[in-house]
Amino acid sequence: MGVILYYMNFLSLFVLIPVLMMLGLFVSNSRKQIQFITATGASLLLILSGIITYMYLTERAAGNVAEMLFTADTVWYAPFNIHYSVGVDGISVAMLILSSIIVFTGVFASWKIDPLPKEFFLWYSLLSIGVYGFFISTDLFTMFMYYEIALIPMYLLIGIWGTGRKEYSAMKLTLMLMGGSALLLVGILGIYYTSGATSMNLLEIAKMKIPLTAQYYFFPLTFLGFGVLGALFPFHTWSPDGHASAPTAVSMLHAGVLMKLGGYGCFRVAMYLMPQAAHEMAWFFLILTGISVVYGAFAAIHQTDLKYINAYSSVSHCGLVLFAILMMNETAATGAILQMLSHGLMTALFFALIGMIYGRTHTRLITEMGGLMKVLPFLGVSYVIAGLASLGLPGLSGFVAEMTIFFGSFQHTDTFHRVMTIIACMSIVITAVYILRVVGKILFGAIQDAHHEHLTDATWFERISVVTLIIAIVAIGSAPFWISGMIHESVIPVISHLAK
Amino acid sequence: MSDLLTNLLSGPVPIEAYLGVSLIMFFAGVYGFLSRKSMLMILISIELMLNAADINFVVFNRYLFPGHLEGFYFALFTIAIAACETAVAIAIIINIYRNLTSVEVGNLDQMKE
Amino acid sequence: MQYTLLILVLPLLSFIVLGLVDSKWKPKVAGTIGTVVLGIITALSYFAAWEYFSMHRIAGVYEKIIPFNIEWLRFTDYLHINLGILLDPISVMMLVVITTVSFMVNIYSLGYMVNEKGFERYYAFLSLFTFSMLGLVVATNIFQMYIFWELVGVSSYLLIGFYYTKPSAVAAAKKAFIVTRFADLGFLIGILVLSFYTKTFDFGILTSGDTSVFASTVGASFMGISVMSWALGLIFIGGAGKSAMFPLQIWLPDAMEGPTPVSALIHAATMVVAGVFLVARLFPLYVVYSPEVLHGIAYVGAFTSLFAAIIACVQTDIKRVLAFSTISQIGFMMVGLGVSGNGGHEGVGYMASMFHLFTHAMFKALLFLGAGSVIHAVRSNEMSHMGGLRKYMPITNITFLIACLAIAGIPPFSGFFSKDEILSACYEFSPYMGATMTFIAGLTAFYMFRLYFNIFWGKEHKHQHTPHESPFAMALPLVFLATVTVLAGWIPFGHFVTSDRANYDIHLDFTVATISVLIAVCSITLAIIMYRKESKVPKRLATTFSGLHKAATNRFYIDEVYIFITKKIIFNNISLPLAWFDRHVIDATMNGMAGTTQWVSVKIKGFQSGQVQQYAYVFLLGTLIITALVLIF
Amino acid sequence: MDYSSFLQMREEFSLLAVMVFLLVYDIFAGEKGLKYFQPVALVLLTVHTVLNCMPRDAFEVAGGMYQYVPMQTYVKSILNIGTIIVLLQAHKFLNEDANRIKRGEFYFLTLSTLLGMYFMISSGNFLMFFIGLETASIPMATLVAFDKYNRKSAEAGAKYILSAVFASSISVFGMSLIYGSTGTLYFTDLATLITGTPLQIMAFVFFSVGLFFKISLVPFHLWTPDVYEGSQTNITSYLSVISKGAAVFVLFTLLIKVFGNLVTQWQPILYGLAVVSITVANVFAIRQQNLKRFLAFSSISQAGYILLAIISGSAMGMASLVYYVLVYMFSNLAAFGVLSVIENRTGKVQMSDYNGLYQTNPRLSFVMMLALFSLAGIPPFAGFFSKFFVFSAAAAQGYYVLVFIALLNTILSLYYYLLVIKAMFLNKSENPIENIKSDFPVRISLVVCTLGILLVGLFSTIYNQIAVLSFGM
Repeated sequence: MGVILYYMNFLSLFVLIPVLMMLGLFVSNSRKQIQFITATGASLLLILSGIITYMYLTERAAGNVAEMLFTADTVWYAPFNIHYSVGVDGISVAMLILSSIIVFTGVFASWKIDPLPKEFFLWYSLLSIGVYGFFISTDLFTMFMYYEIALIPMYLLIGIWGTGRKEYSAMKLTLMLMGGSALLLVGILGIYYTSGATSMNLLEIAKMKIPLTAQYYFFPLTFLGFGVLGALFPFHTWSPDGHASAPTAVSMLHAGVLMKLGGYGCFRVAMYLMPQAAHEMAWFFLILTGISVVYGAFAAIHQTDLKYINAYSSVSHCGLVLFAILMMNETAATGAILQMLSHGLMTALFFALIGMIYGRTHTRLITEMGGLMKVLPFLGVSYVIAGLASLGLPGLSGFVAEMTIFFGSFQHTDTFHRVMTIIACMSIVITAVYILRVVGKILFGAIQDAHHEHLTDATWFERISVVTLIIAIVAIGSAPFWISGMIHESVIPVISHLAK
Repeated sequence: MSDLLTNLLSGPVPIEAYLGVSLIMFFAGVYGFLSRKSMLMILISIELMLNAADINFVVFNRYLFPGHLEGFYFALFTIAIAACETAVAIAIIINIYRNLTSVEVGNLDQMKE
Repeated sequence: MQYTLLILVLPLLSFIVLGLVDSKWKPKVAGTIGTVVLGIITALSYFAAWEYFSMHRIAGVYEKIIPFNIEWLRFTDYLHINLGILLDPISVMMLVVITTVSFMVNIYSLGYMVNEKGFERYYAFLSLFTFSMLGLVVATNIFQMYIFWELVGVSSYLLIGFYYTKPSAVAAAKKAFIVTRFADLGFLIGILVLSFYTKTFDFGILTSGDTSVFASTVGASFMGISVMSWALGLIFIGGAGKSAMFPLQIWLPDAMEGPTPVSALIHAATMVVAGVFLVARLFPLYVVYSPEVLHGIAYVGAFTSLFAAIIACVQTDIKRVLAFSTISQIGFMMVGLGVSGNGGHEGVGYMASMFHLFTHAMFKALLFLGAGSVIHAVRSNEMSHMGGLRKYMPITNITFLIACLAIAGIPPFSGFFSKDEILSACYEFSPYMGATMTFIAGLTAFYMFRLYFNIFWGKEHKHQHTPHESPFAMALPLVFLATVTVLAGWIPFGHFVTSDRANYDIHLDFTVATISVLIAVCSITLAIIMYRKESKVPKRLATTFSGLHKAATNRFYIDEVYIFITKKIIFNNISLPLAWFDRHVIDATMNGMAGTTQWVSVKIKGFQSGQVQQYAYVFLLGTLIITALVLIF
Repeated sequence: MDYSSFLQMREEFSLLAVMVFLLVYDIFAGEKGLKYFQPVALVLLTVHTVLNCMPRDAFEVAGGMYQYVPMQTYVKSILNIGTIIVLLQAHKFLNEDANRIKRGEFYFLTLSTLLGMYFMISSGNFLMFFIGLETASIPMATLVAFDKYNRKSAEAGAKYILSAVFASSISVFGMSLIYGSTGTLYFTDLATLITGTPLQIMAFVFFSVGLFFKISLVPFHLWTPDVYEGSQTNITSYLSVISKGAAVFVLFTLLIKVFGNLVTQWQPILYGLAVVSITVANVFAIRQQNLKRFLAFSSISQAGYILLAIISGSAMGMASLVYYVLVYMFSNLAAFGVLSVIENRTGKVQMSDYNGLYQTNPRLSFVMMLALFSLAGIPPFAGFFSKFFVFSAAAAQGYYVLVFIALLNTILSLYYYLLVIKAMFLNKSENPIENIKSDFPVRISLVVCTLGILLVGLFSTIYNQIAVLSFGM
């Protein structure tokens, strides 16, 4: 392992730890062992993300102004100029924190997963490999590879451990995301070959100038490719079905982190590498994302399944991410990253809670629940907090992110962009409508079903999961300056590249 | 009419005539392959196709590149290979007959779609 | 004055502590903690007020003091959100009002809520509310105000929905939140527009009178209206939402589903005047850059006031009467601001509005607490279940009467002074406005005494338990607030709070005063005739004006309009079709692609016929087609 | 004439030696000795593979009839390994009572086809090529019809031999026209003599369909599913991997070496064929219930992907192609290996039979899943890398639209691969296949395949080695 680290840099620990987890799981044979391995691994990852953050901030404070820190580069496939190159900036660090928190909480949320716990966590670890790898990569190939690695475990995770129309949803999700990755691959190949770069490294390609005509072809492809994962209208329909059917931890990880790969990729790859086309074509995608934002929110109002509500809400919130990056200014982009972080956390919290509630009531239909606050006070209160975060209550993360986006977007000098911003703002009211509707229906009022009288509140592992997420949400929401500063500083190079 | 006939009979045969024959043979073979019901007939049709190619080789060699022997040799090898093919094919057809008591190609339809 | 930070921090801590321990402590302990904390910050506020107002004025005006200001979040180089404390006359006055009422309500709740489940939760929420409201009024910048604005909204939501098992309470909470949220959208967009042009959130810079800040707004307009009007108009929508101005007033009457002390604190004294405070805070901008919006505010205020007063005359739920009365009185304050100019005598409306805010907070809180006391005694909100209670509840009776007199504008109670100033400002603005407001003042007197007599006089209702006076914890705040109500009128308010922070001597306009007092007295007399003893007059009036009566009872069907818009239009005609569209068009397209492929797959299976001759045929055809294509092209 | 230069054809001679030895062994060894027939054969083959795995410098034998370039060593090694894996998987089948007596023949026939492919790969003359081609395909027909008493097998054999001969007739006819228009059959001479006259173009098309048939591109693929279904599973896997792999390599070399001047003609042809092959095969595949037919269509579409590498016509394309064949071999043989284990034991090949396989046979399902994911091009399995490189090679030449179409098709292919995975992992079955304890050789083969799938992509050395040589093509 030392040798590997020597070649691959300690950032690769983010990938290695899940790999070791997988190996450990392979040989484990009791639930105790499985739990031990996964909990240890997830905790290590969480600690590691803390260390990375600390190191990153110290390094920056020490005056290191490189665009990416802790970079390492090993030639992998020399003929194609494919390198295994890693590196992080503030954005990736933020995403790593997010991933670690959610992987950690996901483990606890599926503490008693049944059946086949071993297989579940094997796939779960593979999924997290994809996620982590994507965020530490700076090479287009490895990014794409990790992106796809993250896709495929979804099929089995949903298909085997899911609920409802799981087979249909799993297939749909996998195929649609695969479609996205098809667009993406053409885009990536196009970027690489037309740029004339001698490396697939993002930073190297960014130095080259891709011909404008090529940008016109490959920008939309790349953006759409990532956009599918970011639930861009009209390619979002995998999200409601997929999330509704997925098991708790998978919904959490998928909505919480995987969908962020889309936004991150759009920003890091599509826009960063093809700034001219981004400028020319932003209006079109702005309209699409604007539709996502409002449409998702409206569609959520009418759902009755908790997970569907949350899935549509994710469409709306993730639409906001893409919306913000298309504004192409520092503030909006910072907001977008914050929104990824914030949405990741709160949607994970939502899905965790929904999973826990479902595990008790065996229904997710809001019409069949009511008055749960009385019997499940912990889960109830947590749900309210998640809801408030989602509708943008100050002090919780959603507010910080959304406001940064709105204010950033509104700084755009073009009236069209400002009008779009105002339209996007409307989503916050609609969000309030559906969140409160749900909270009112399921938590408040009288208990609907006599079986619900004797439900038991959250167990300790569920509490760990929920409390961790809430702490993160509150921390970002009430002290946003440091994380916002960290992100802002890293957004600047990208935006200034876009401005050229 | 009679002049032409005389020319053809007395003068050297033009290469076009050979090629015409080989082409006709080839497509006769193709037609036979597509239209015959018996597998044996189909096999004979294939022989026609291969022999058409052989004629081509020989004729080209004789007329166009008289200094070499490549075409002749190729024809010889093809004949040998055709014999192998026929042998194997006949064996398989016999096997089919054992299984189906028929050598009609239309009966080979157990696997489709 | 760094210690003012404590005023914010203590209630927050109290909220966190009470929220986290939840029901692990005894209810009494939680209540005591909440109340003690409130007591401390009340004292601190008083001290701060004393210290602030006893400072020397510089060039005749009170200075703005910012004892604490940190950067919380940076958007751009010039737009950054600070969290801080801004002390100027109105914020200091608000500190006093909020802490006082909140303290009283905390004490009162010790008695009122003692048997409720979730007592700790209640105190936690109260602390949260107090924290948010205080943060709102001391905000140094408009964005901080927005932050606390939202927090206030959410505490209101939580408190209205305190009885969460009661569907009506849940619905009311939801309604309150969504309606104000909708209004906040206006506020937010207003901030967006304002900050886009002025490049700052800071109140200090915005209201400094420095025109260079607004340089970029000159000539900038959107759809024919100047951007400043847009910005300020939109910001006012936010204020209108919180302050229940027409047509966003619908949430307030329903908000009475919350515990009565909460109604007293949030929905009478403090939160609902946030809109007024907002307009007052940005008053220099309104006056200079968009007087037409300011006038619009006056008209909206006047209409709301009239509208609410009419409805209040026919409501039978005592808390709803008070709610409509609150709306009406806030209308007064809005009118006061709307008709005001800047500085000196011009600015009397501003001063009066703030004065009315102050006095209203006291007497309206008193009214609500009194009503709470009554409800506590008879366990019902309906007037028909009351009557003749004066015998059983003397303290409540007297204090309630004082409050009624104050709101009716009878000298020497505080309401008289503040309302009178508003009226005279209105007359200066336009006689019609003055007359309208005087008429509304008369209506106020009428419905308040209708309320009073229905509760404490009239025919006695048969009670299951004999009503009795409230415990000490509840009576104490009543007495305290009554005292304030009696005395507050004599405060030389113009010395403290004016539009330009300079000194202004209040002088009563006797013509206006006389007229209004006369009208008030007449109205009261009418009320005495109609309601002191059982009489047939009200019923006859109701049948005579049955249309109006019915409309007013049903609050002029505004709620129905909203339900129509939300249920029928948004829910059924936008959301439902969208959800359908999503499933049956977009999703179906995706599924359709898959389905088409399957269909094609089935259709072309004959291609693979199993016939070797056909295979050869296709083979040959393929060869020939390729040859032909290659040779042709 | 110096015959010693013939000895440079080391691979062929070595293989021939093995074959002859096995033939003699089979005939003369007693009942006891025959027990060890298979181990001996496999050991010998392994030795043969190891001995011949190092590339040498390019050379010519027999006046250019036989041309060697280093890359051929890799291709031949891949074929060797593939053959060994197939033979390992066939171990069980050949040990059945009915087949025991035919073992020698099976080996001899298989190795004959392999020898034919060797010659086909190394040929420098159309005569040599043709002989190689036929040596590879005629014994193959007997292999397909190996199971004499099975009607399906007989039918498949007949279909194969008829189609194959038909194809080679056309091909030979094409060769004759090439000869007629140029006067030579040597590749090196042809490269300059082929100038693009219409006759030559027609001749080229006629000739190349013979190879298209072998690679089974649409519309020359129709025999494939039937033959795959009918023949014994191990033979199917041999047919789908080894025979196809050799053919694509030869196609590439011929197109570059001989028909380089016709590049403007053959590129659009391959373009069209690639699109049609991938799409049609995928559309057919989604409906297949018989897993052997299913894999047949899958292999047709895989062949279409390989065409992308050929179209690029570059050194990168060459390397990608060889790499693709390697990865494809591991993946497909893993899939077929599992298939054959189950079919040999239970006779079940329908997809519905596989329902709930994971419950009873987790390892087999796991290997199958890896294989399918690799075929579908999912990282971190080798299939992802090979697909990426093929696409990359095509994209480097500007074929973005083609890459895009191919990629859209990967969605479709993922769909049907997932169907199998769904059957194994998701579906429940009342009557699942019982737990199968596969025998040792099969296990080795599956482990080798699994390792190949897992490691060939992650360790770049293999590709880099191939790439180094591809510049010499």
